Amino acid sequence: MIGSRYLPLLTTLAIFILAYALCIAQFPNMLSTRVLGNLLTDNAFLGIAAVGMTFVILSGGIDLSIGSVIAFCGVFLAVGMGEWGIPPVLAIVLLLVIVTAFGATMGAMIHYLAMPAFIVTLAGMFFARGMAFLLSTASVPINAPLYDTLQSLYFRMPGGGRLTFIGMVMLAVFIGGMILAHRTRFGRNVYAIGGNVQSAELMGVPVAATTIGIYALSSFLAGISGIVFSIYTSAGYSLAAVGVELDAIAAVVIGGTILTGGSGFVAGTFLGILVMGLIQTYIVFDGTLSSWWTKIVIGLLLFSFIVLQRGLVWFTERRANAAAAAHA
Amino acid sequence: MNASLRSGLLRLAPQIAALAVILALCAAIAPGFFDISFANGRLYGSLIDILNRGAPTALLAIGMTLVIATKGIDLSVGAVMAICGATAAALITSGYGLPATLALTLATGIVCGLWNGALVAFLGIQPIIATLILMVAGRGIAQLITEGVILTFNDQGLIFVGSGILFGVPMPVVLWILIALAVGLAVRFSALGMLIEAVGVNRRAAYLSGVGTAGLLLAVYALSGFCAAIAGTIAAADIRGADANNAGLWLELDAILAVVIGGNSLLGGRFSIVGSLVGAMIIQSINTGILLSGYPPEFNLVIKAVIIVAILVLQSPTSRAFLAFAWRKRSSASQEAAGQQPAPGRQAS
Amino acid sequence: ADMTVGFSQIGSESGWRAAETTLTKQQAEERGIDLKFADAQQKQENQIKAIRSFIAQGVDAILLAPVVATGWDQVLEEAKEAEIPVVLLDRTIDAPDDLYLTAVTSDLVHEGNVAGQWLADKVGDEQCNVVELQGTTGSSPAIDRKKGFEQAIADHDNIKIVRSQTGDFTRTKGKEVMESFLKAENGGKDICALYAHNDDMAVGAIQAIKEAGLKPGEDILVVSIDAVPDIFQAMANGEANATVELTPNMAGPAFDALEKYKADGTEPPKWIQTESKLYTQADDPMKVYEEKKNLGY
Amino acid sequence: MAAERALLEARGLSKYFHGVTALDGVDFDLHAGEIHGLLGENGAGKSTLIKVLTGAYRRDDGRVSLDGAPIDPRDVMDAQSLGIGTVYQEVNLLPNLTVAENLFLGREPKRFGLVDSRAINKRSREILEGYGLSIDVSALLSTYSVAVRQIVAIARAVDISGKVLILDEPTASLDAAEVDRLFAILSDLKARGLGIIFITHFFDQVYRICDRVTVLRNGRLVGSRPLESLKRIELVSMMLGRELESAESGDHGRASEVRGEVVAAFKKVGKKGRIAPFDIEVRRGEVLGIAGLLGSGRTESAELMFGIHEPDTGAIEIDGAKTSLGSPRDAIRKGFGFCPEDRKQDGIIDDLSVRENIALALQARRGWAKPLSRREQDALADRYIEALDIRTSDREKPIKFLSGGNQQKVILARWLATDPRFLILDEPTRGIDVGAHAEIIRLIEELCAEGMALAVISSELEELVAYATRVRILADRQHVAELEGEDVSANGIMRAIAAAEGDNTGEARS
Ligand SMILES: Nc1ncnc2c1ncn2[C@@H]1O[C@H](COP(=O)(O)OP(=O)(O)OP(=O)(O)O)[C@@H](O)[C@H]1O
Ligand SMILES: Nc1ncnc2c1ncn2[C@@H]1O[C@H](COP(=O)(O)OP(=O)(O)OP(=O)(O)O)[C@@H](O)[C@H]1O
Ligand SMILES: [Mg+2]
Ligand SMILES: [Mg+2]
Repeated sequence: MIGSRYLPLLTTLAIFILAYALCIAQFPNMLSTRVLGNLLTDNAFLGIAAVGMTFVILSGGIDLSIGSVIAFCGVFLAVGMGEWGIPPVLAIVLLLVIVTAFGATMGAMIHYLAMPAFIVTLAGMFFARGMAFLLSTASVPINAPLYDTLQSLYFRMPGGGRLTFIGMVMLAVFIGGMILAHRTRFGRNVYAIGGNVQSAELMGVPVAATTIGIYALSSFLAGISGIVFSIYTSAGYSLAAVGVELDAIAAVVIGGTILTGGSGFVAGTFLGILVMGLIQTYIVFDGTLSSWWTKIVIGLLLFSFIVLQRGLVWFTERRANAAAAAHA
Repeated sequence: MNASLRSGLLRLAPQIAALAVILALCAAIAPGFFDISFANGRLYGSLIDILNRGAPTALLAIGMTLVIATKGIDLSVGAVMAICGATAAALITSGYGLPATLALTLATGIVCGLWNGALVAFLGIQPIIATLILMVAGRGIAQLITEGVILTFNDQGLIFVGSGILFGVPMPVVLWILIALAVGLAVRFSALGMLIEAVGVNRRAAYLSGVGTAGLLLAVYALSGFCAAIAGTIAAADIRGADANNAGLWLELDAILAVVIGGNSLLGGRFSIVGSLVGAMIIQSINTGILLSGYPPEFNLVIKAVIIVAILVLQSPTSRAFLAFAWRKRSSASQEAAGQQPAPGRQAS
Repeated sequence: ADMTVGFSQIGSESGWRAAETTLTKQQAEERGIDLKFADAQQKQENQIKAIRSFIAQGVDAILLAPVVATGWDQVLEEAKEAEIPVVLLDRTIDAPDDLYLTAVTSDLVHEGNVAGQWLADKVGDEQCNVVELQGTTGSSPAIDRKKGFEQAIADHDNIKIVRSQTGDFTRTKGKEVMESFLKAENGGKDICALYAHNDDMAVGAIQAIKEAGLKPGEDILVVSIDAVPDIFQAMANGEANATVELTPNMAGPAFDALEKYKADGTEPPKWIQTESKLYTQADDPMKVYEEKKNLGY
Repeated sequence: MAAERALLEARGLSKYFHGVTALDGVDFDLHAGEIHGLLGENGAGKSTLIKVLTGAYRRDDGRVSLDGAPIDPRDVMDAQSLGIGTVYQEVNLLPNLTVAENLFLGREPKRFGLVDSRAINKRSREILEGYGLSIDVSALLSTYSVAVRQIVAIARAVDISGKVLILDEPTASLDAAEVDRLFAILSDLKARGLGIIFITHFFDQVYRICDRVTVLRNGRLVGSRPLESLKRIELVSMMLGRELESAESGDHGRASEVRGEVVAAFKKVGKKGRIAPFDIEVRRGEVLGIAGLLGSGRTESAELMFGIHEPDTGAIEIDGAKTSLGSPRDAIRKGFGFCPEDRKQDGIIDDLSVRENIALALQARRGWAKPLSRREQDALADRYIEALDIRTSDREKPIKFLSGGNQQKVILARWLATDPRFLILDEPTRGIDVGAHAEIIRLIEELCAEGMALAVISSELEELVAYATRVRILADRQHVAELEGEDVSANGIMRAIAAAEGDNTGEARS
């Protein structure tokens, strides 16, 4: 009974381990701390944004604006610290306030105007990237000492892999996200809204405040993700992070969260991120795929993954049913 | 019939008003915007351009409307456009005749749609993810067909189908209007419309009432693929070449936007194809207006976002209710002043 | 030499890039180099991931066609630490030059300059209103090719850019935007020349000009950049006037430099500039077309 | 009693929905320490009244005061913090949360600023034990049956309510034992001085537990009377505004009738994990009653008979010919109909109009290419709105705006419109008022007389006795007995169930 709740999560874990084992069998080099470290560092910004997306999807919504928000953050920081001369810490705080307010505004429109999240955040996606263009169309390097410090912060693991600062930020955000989702009233309310808004309202859940909070959180995390991305690349670029929202959605769904809301885990999203990273690493290690085959193979792997997951869940539930019957 | 036509128009009043306002804005920016002339056997004018350039979005919006009515969404249409454009170009350049090329291209679109439909209807995968798969892989498939290059062709027949002139009207316009009529009539004069709405609102209840839900879902996604195939052919014929990378890029978002601006709910159920088409024209008018305005391109996205938000806010259920309330207040105030009649509902029983 | 080289390509967004990929693979094969190819789908983060994976894999050298100029310091430092030489292809980056072995690129600003120069020579003292089709907003070719062109016409008061919009480097958008230019500029009668940041947009725009009842190449001069085969066909038909070549064979010089470096440690110059050759209708466009046709554009 | 100040006092409450007057100047008083029945026909405005009282709807007019102080709850949270706990009509918990999370949603105990799951689970277990329910509270609510969910909803409301407890048809899915337990708890709360509003269509329950009743009709207050002095027949006519014409007639010589030919026969049909193989024959002009406790497998049997699940054993014969049922569509083509128990999830298409909801099954059977013309649909809708007395302002109203009981009638109409040979009704009278109840029973008898074959699942034994020719008894997902003729009586059924349950004592029932 308890198992069935965690089933998608366990399935994802099982498939990830299996897939990783297969990869190692083909490329022994993939079993190294370097690869593991890279998996964390390279997917840090995506993972952080995906935590926000998890909350949004758990509540039955969707946020298409995060890629654009990430790009906006980079450009804002680069232009802010460079051209306008704002001190780095102040720029970061200012940025987080701006993007959080942006998310809260989207949440308020979704709730009070009863507009679909898909469309509100689509407009938000245009708007945020448009604002990035207005700040600067060219890519702007960031030369702050703070950035150099943060970039040089890492643990060296045996075998040459690095656990970098941004990788650690991602891990921290995931832990924070898990606590927020499972151990706070806000988290419960998110699940409740995702289950059924009307019921949640009749049970006294503050739907307006929670909805606004969810999108504010998503944008806030997209802001953190944008900062991480700017640390990752030491630059701001208005064309950066195009389509990250789709990657984040895919990671969330692979992690076993249901798109209609109400069921899933933040930890699942972490697995989803690892799976997506693994797919990419595998393709690079293989290194023989042409541009188009890369796309097709990513699509096929996504497909087989989802089908495998569904199949396993279905199969296990059937077995559980049959076992219950035999027991009765 | 007349009454339902009137109520339909009334429902679309906000959309039509929005379109009118945007066109008026365009005219303010670009003098002579409303001029239409006839030369070289065809109509010229910015309005014709909007109808013509908006054809791919309009076509996609037709299929998308029905998909969304079933509570689905089809993210793959842009990629399917690329696949079908590439198929058409590849077939025509390797010597197939025009009829065979067209037939195979449309069939390709339908197969893509059926694939999506099968994932949704039989495997129970959520539509957004099911179609995301083809969205990612589809462009790869298209490039596989063109081998990464822009596959140019010079077959006048294919070019005519996609971008020729028929009775002075550009073919894309003819095509989307014809298909919209065909689909609209088919859906409203058969029971399909009602059954699709039933599936969208409550798939399980519809299934238990004997509605062939799986078949309907398949059909609806197939139609979406079919529309994407035509849009892809138009896009390819327009530039006389299949550009697997860029044909229909991000057009799925425009199509979804058109459907929603057209007053359709993303939660499925009630739908209006005419609404979606008006939505598509609104989007194209914004795009054309931006191009005519002469602002630097950095402003494009912000302008688009602001206009879209304005339209959506005005037609959101809440502001509609608010407007209706204000309107009723005014009219009831005037009514009371006129005759002090009690409201009819209160007196009954 | 038995060498494994990782190649992080931006994507396959244009015919030119497809040709570059094809030529790189051909070159590698001819030299017996084992090429690991990674397509980044236009995303810098994917390129960084790919480079990290190459390092983890232990390749002998890395080719990088950077999608954007900034943001490479960290990952290139890791490559340096692992003693893997990196060669930049077709675009340079904002990073200390000890982080890479060499850069094989053309000069984007120079390309725009050549195009502008050609136009200035062509029109002489006549008044000339130019419309510009920009590349993708924010991309470095769009920024630099605009800059170079503007520099070239800066001293010519008779040449003026009257309209400039992005055509996203694509034919479709090139055609659509050109249509609106024609509408806005008195049916095209006020336009003297079109400058497109790449040939694909020019090819789309040429169709728009024809459909508006004007003669591209005569009524409106057309100059663009890249030199893909289709523009030569247009030139042969008299519909385009000039193009500036950006050679897709960046890998040849890169592999040369790498092989020398591996053999005896010869440091190549930091910048190997490719030629930005101007082609006009006088250069027997049909012949060039035939030559280029099969290069995978 | 009259001198005592009311705990909750409402004056002149009104509520309008786009032109429909759901409440029209209703006055209502609730005293501390009383259980107050709220009665009325389907669509009378009972649910609307409590939604207005608890802030789920904003009232359009009127005043409410609690303990003499005016209140205006803006939302349910507000009402909860005032000490008003409510179970709304449709079970409105969240199946995607655990039982314990549902119980404490919005008022979780905290430790170090974080939600204390351990405490929640512990307290939940304690609370539910008070209702005789010892279940795993950390399992998702969706794993439990409707009955369990209803108990959890009641427990939650009781736990929240400091002053007022409101229950809107809480007993619709409960069996006798569970109702007894609920009533014991209500008496207890009453003794502690709570005011309780209780909405139900079961008169027995009203007389068992209520002190006073208030009756609504068409959104208006008919009256408020202490129960001691109120006769049943008076109460009924208060509700209906007329006399109930034909009481449930007891005579229908079922054994004496000639048995019609077999329409469908299910032979050793079963599905592993759902229901043990069973035999059923249904005949023309006959009502097969199906009785059993909650979760005994009645719905599961019906689902096999209608092709919703495919059986993994056995054979099906229709008119003597062997066939299989692959899907509901298949079954409908063969002249079957099935009116499901969970109308919200399986029945109504909530955005579609009453007309479309009625026409749906018929249209689906004809196929999309042969649409019913608008005129035909209108005629069909009008006919059933009239025949079943469906209360709606017009046939184009979306069904979601109808009251619960009227939605049920629309679904029934959907199936009658297909004119099936064999109709399965799963709890057809759940949530239906006395008047409509009598009408539906009469309808079932009529259909039967016209030669339709029916199978009716019901938890109301009197009702089964009234129309069933035979009654099948289920226990623990097995068909254990069949009563016929003389044996069909409430007592007989009860005994049969008890005997069967006694045999199967192994399984603990939640
Ligand atoms: N949200 C709504 N929009 C429009 N009309 C509504 C809405 N809610 C209720 N109504 C109408 O208000 C009237 C009263 O409905 P209500 O649900 O209060 O009835 P009820 O007495 O609870 O009936 P039942 O016994 O069937 O539950 C009905 O005519 C119904 O159609
Ligand atoms: N112990 C249990 N654990 C989980 N689910 C149960 C249990 N007992 C019963 N159920 C639920 O009840 C159903 C069992 O049968 P079914 O619904 O046919 O009962 P029923 O006799 O029709 O009762 P009801 O009147 O509640 O519908 C199953 O579908 C299951 O969801
Ligand atoms: Mg009610
Ligand atoms: Mg049941």
